[in-house]
Amino acid sequence: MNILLFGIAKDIVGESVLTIEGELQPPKTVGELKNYIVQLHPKFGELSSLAIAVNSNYANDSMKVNDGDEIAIIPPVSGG
Amino acid sequence: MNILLFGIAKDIVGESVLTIEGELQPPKTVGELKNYIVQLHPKFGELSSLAIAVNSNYANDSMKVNDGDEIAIIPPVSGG
Amino acid sequence: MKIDIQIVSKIDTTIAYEKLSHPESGGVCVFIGSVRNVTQNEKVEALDFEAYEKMAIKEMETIANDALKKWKLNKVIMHHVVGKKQIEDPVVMVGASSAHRDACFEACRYLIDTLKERVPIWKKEFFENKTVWVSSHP
Amino acid sequence: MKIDIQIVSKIDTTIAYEKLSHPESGGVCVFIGSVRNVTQNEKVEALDFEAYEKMAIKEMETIANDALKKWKLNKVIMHHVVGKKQIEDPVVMVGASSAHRDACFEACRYLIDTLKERVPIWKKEFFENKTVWVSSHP
Repeated sequence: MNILLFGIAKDIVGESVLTIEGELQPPKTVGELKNYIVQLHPKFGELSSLAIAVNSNYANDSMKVNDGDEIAIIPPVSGG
Repeated sequence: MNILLFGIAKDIVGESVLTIEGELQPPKTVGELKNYIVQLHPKFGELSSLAIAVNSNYANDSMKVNDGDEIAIIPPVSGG
Repeated sequence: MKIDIQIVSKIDTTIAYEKLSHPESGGVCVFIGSVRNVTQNEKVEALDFEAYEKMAIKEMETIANDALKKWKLNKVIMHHVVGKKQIEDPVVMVGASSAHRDACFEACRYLIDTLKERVPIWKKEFFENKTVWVSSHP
Repeated sequence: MKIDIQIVSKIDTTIAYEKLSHPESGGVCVFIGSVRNVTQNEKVEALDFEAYEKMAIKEMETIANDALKKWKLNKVIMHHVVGKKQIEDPVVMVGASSAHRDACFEACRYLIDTLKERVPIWKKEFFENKTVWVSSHP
């Protein structure tokens, strides 16, 4: 599972893509994915907000994530 | 005394300047001038509003008008 | 100059940002009024604008200065046309720039609303079979 | 097309009226956001914008379509930059046109407010001795 990273998320991870592989229990929902990410990189827990996009739509925590989905971490937006 | 005319005021009078001369009692205030104008051209009484500018400022009815003043009839404005 | 006031025969909408941009401004709001093809269900063919220019400039200066007192603005523009205008032609352009967007939005709305109330400019509508001085009669 | 959405490396403010003008519109309202030289009393040297472009376009389309449902609009534009921008550079341009001015003012304000809330674009501020991703931390 590849996760696209933008803005401060890219700085926190140090890459522009975060790859999750070989896990015994890979995250199956957006909520599980958020927990996984915060455990891996605690600095995500310090952000004002943390959203996940699935197939370029904002996704709520109960949404399932599948291998073929385009997944992205959306740190607090600041356009305009 | 010459009075500048704009918009519908010009159409009502049929000129772009209204000249008042040779009156026994020429209007001495803006209020008197308005009465004079409406008596001369009753169509001014049918407008939504009738304002007078003295030296290119809106003038209230009690303001004196003098011979050297630049006086204009301001029918309802509709810019923009 | 903080304030740019003009009566023109043709409005140049392309210069709005250049006129309003400022190093201390994070926001610019511009309103452009234009000739639309219908009014109160009647087809409009053109508009003709006449101004008492000296007084119109003075009134616009008063409005712009009042806006500078009401809001923290870095730049204000008010441009109005005179002459005959066709459908889609711009006829008025007002705008303001400020550090934050609340001020420029509110000021821009104030500029156009107050211009329409006070500035001695008159608009004649051309319909197929008649012409009308707008707002003249109740 | 009623809606014009773009992510660009440079915003062309001169085309706003051309994009928004419409024969049934009497009013056009445009908001342009720009780089200002100070934020929270610190001198800003530049901004750098990054976008999740595919999703940003989709979100802007949703916002523009919501505006079309809320108000009677003839045209809507939403342009946003990516890349490094200097003081006074425009970074976002949104606008709407409508028969009467209430609708275009309200819609324009909605477009920029909602863009700032939802559209996945991130702004890094360059100060003399540090860089900051805006709004990241409480």
